[in-house]
Amino acid sequence: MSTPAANFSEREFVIVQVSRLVEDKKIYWVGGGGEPLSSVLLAKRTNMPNLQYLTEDGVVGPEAVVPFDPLMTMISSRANYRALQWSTMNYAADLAHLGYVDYGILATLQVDRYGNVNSTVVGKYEGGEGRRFGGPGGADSIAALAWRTILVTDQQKRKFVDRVDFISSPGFLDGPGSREKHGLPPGTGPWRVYTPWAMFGYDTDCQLMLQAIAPYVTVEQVLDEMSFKPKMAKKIEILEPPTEEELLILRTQIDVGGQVTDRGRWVELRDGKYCFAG
Amino acid sequence: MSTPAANFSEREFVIVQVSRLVEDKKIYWVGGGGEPLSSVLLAKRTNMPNLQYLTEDGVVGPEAVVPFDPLMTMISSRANYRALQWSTMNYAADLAHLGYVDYGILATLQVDRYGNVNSTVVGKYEGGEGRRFGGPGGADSIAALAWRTILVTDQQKRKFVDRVDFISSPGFLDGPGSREKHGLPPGTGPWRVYTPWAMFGYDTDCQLMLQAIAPYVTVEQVLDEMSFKPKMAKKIEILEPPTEEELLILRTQIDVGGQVTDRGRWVELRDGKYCFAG
Amino acid sequence: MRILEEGKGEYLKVDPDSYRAYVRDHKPHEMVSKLMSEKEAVEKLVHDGDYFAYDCNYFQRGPASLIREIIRQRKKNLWLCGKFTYVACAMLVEAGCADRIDIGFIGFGPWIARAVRENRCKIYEYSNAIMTLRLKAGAMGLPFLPARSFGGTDGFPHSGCKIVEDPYSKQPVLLAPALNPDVAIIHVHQADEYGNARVFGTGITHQECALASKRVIVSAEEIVSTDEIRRDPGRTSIPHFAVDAVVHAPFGAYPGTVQGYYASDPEGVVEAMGAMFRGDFKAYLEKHVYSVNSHEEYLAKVVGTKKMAEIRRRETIKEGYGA
Amino acid sequence: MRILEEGKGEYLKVDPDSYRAYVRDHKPHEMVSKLMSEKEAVEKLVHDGDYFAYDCNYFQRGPASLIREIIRQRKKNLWLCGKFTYVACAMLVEAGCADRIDIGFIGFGPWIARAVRENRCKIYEYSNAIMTLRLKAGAMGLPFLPARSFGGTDGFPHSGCKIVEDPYSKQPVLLAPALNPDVAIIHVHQADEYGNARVFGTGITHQECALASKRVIVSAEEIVSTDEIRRDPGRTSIPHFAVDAVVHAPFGAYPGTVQGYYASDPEGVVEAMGAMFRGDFKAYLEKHVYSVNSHEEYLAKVVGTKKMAEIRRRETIKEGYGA
Repeated sequence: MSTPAANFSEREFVIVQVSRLVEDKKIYWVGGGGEPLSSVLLAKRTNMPNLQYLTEDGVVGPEAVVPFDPLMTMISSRANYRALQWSTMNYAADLAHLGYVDYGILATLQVDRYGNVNSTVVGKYEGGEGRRFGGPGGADSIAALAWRTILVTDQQKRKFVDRVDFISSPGFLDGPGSREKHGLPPGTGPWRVYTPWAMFGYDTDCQLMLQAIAPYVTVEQVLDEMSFKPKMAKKIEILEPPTEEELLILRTQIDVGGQVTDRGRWVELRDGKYCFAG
Repeated sequence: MSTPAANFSEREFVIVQVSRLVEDKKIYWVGGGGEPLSSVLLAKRTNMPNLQYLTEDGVVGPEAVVPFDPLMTMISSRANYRALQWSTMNYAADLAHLGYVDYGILATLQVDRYGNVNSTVVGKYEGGEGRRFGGPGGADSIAALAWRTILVTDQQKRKFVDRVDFISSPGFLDGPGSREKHGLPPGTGPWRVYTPWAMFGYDTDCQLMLQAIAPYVTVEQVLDEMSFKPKMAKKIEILEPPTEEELLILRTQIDVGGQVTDRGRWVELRDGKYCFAG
Repeated sequence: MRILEEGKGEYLKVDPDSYRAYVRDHKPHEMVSKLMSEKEAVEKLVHDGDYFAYDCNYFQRGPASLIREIIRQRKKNLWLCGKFTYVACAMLVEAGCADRIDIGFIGFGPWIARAVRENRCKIYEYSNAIMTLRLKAGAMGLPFLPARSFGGTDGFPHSGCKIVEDPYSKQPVLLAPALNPDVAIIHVHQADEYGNARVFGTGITHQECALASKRVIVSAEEIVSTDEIRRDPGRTSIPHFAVDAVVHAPFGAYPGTVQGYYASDPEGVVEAMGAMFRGDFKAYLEKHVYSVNSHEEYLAKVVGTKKMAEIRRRETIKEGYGA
Repeated sequence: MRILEEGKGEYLKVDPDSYRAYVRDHKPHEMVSKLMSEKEAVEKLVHDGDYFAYDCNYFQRGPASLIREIIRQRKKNLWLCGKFTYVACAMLVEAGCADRIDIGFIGFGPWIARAVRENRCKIYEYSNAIMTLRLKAGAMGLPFLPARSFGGTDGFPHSGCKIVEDPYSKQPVLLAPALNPDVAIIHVHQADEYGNARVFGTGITHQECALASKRVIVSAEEIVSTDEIRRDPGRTSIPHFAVDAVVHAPFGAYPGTVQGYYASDPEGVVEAMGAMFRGDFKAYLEKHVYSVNSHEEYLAKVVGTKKMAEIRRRETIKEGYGA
C-alpha cells in the first residue's frame, strides 16, 4: 500500500509532504482552504484519524465531509460536521493566544528570508500602485500565535524574496528578538516552508535554510527560483514522493474537483527517476 | 382592588414601594435576592408583565417561578425559567458596561451621604478588627454601571452614616466628578434610597436628600435614625401604603415562606392612621 | 504604561461613553415588534456615511439579501468592516456605496484597486482577528482590548492599534481600539419578532456585531415565536434589545449557504467571484440587484423555485442545527 | 498611557507567556481518557499552595463533592478565588486548607474573621465581576482586561487592579490583572471521558475557569459518549484539551442544585449556612466530609436514596436543560 506513485502534480506533492508532518497529538489551526486544509484532511484519512484542527470560525475538531462546494471550507455543514465544539472567531483567537495551537499551516503569496508573509500587496503599497490582494485574514493570528508555523508557497523567484513588499503576517520580522519587541509571544514563529520543489527550515539566526528538495529537481533549480540565496543545511535531503495510497485518497476524497491540485506541472517516474512530464 | 392595606410589615412596605418604581420599558439588574428581587417579582405580577431584568448569572428576562428554595435566586431552574437568554456572568457585566441596565436595585448593609455602599466591614478594616461581611459581590458592578441605582436599606443609625466604613460599591464617592475620576462611566450613580420609613433622592451636589416618609413615622423619627442630617426636599411627601392586592401577591406568591419579609416591625391601620402594631 | 508604537491609520472614534448614552436613549429596551421589510429596514437604519458591518459574508450565512438591498437603495459613503469576506466589499465599492474599508480579509479585485489608486476609496489595515477583537471590545463597552498579534506587521502603521508597555508583565502588548459601527446587518437561522435571535453552528462575530452596533438589522430564515425562544434560552445568540429591525428573509444568504438549512449555490458563488476577479460587477449587479425590487421578487424571478429546492435538498446535514 | 492609581494588594503573578508554555507542554492536546475517581483526581491535580478556583458554589451547580474531597485530603495553603460563593470558602479555611482569599463575594462568617485577625488568612478585595473578568483575561491569554467598574472603591487599594489613562479616550480606565489559577474544579451536566463538557443553563465562569487554569478537574452528573458531544457541538461549553480529569459525580452538587437535574436540598443548605454563621464547621465537616471515604459512600450513608429521589422529583423544570 505504500508504493511510490509514478505520476503526480507538484501540488499533490506539496500537500502530501505537509500531511506527513501532521501529528495526532497536536492541535492545528488551518488557514483558509487550499493546500493547508487539504494536507490536514489527507493526514486525517491516512494514519491520523484523531487529528484535531480548528479554523477561523471557531470550529474545534471537526470530522469534515469532503469534498466541499467551492469556498465552503468554513461556516458550512460539511466542513464543520461532527465537531467537538462550535463557536466563533474570537474563541479561535483565544485558543491561539492561550498556546493551544501547536502548528499553524498557511498558504502564502510571498515569503522572505525571515519567513515574513505578504498577502497584501505585490509592489508599492503607497498610492495603491502595487498589485493588491485580500489582506492577512486569519493568517496574521496564526503566524503570531501558533507555536510553529508551516508555510506553503510556490517555488518562484517573485514569491521567494529577500524582503517581502509588505509584512501582512509576521515571520521573524528583522531576526532574533524582533517578534517579542512588537508584542508577539516568545517561542513562536515560522518553522517550515514547503514548496512543490523544496522544504526549508530556519537557522538559529532566524534565517531560511534549505533542508530538502523534491526528487525531480536539483538544488540549483531551487536556488534559481529564489530571489535570494538561503542558508544551506549541511546535508540536503531528498523528499519522499507521494504514495499511490495517498494520491488515491487525495484525488477521490479530498480534491475531487481538482480545485486545489490542478495547477503546476506534472511529475512522472521515468526510468526509475522522477522528472517533469511532457 | 386597590384598597389600602390595614396590616403589613415594614419589609413589605419597602418592597411594595420599590416595586412601584419599576417600569415595563426599562431593564433592571437585580442584585442578589431579598427585597430587590421581591420588588421586581412583585412588579411583574402587578402591572408590569413585560418587565425585564437580569441577574449575575447572565439570565436575561426570565419568567421566574416563585417561590424559590432558600438562596436559589440564581442558577436555578425556577429563577431562570423561560428566560429570553441564558449566559454567564461576564455577559451580564458586558450588558451593564454597554449601558443596557437602566436601573440597578441593591440591598445594602450601610450607606452614606453620597450613596456609597458598604458590604465589607463595619468598623476598622485593617487587622480584621471590624465586623466582616461578604464583600461587594455583584453590587459593585451594578452601582458602577447601571444608569440609576436604587438602594434598599434599614432606617437605623448604624446603617445610615456620614461616611461608610468601607466603600464596597461606589455611590458618588466624594461628590460631583469623583466617579469619573476613578474610571466609572459618567451619568451614573445612586438615584433613590428606600428604607421601611423613608425615601431619599440626591441633590445636584450628589448628597442624600429626604424626599418622602412612610405614613407611620414622622420626619423627626427618620432623622433620629440617621447618623447625619440629610438634605431636605422642599416638601416631604407621604408614601402610599401597600394595597391589599399587592400584599396578597407578595405573601401568597413571592415571599411565601416569609424569608424576606419576616423581619422588622408590623404596621397597622388604627383609627384611620397608620402606626406600629402592638 | 508607556505607548511604544502607534498606528497612524484613521479609525472610527473610540467613545464608549457616547455609545452607552446611545444605548440608553435609542436602543429598544422594551419588547416591541420590529418586523419589517428589507426595504423599510434599510431605508430607516442604514444611513449614508455610516460605519457599516455585516457579519459572515456573501457566501457563508451572510446577509446577502440585505447587502443587495443596500446597493439597490444606492447608499453612499459607507465605511466597511471588511473582515472574513470575499465579494461583498468589492460589490459595495463598485456600486458606489462605500469609500473606506478596514481590512481583515476581503476579495480585493481590480475595481477596489482602481478606486484606491484614484483616491476614491481608502484602506486601513488590520487582520480578521483584530477586527473581530475590535468588535468584541465594542460589544463589551470597553475602549480597547489587548492582543498578542498584529504587532510588527506592515499593516500596523496603517491601523488604529497601539503597542504599549503592559503595566503587569512590562512586556510590549498590542491594544486594538473598540469598534462601535453605526449599523450592522446579521443573517440568522431564527428570530422572533422582537429580535431575539438564534444562530446555529459556527460563525464569526454575530453576537459582537449586534451588541457593538448602534443600529442592527437581523434577517432571519425563520420567524419563530417568543415562546419557542423561551423554551431553550441557551440557544439565544442575540437578545432583542440589541436589535432594531427583524426581516424575514428565507434564502437570505443566497448564493451562500445557511448551514443546516441549505447549501450554497456553486454556480452563484462562481458567478459573483468571477465578477470580482474581472473587476466588473455591472452585469452582476444588473441581474442580481437592480432588475428586481425586493428579495421576494429576486427569489421568484432570478433564483427560481427549482434552485431553491435543489440547495435545500443538497443540505443533507441537519445535526446540530436545530433547537 | 499613564498609570493613575495602583492597588497594593498581592496578586497571583501575571505571566501569559509562562501560561502559554504550560499549555504547550502539559495540557493534553490529544484525546485521551481522563476518567478517574475524585480521590485520584484531587490527589493528582490539587497541590498544597495552589491558587484554587471552583466555579459556581456549594449550593448552585458547584463542585460540592470535589470540595469535600479536597477537605478530606487535607490540602494546605490554598489561595481561593472567592467569587459568587457562600459557604465553601469558610469551610476550606476552617478545615485548614486555605490561607488566602481573593474576594468577590463569600459567606464570611466568624471563623474567617478570626483567622484574618490572627493573621492565619489574608484577604484581597475585588468584586464578583472583576474576579470573573480576571478569569476571562486568563482565558483569553492576555495580561489584563479593562473595566469601567471597581475604581473609587475602598477595595481597589487592596487589589491588584490599576487605573490608567486610556490612550484612546484619554479617560481613566481600570485594568484587572489576568488570573490563571493553578487548579480549577467545575461541575457540569455532561462530559465525555476526554473532558468535552456541557453546561446547560446559566453559570458564572465555567468556560473561563477551564481555559484559564493550569490543571482542571471536571465533575459531571452524566458521562456521555463523544458521539453525543459531536451530535450537537453548539452545546459544548468546555473543550477536552482544557481538562485534566473527568470525574463521574452524580449528585455532585449536593446539597446544591443542578438546574434541570435536581433541586437543592433546603435542609442541607440551611445546615451548611448555619455552620457558617455560627463559625463552627466541626460537626458539619465531621458528618459530611470526614465520616466517609468517598462521594459514593457519602450518597449512600449520609444523603440516602430517599433524599436523592426527592430532590430529583422536586426538579420539575426540564426545558432548556438537555441537548
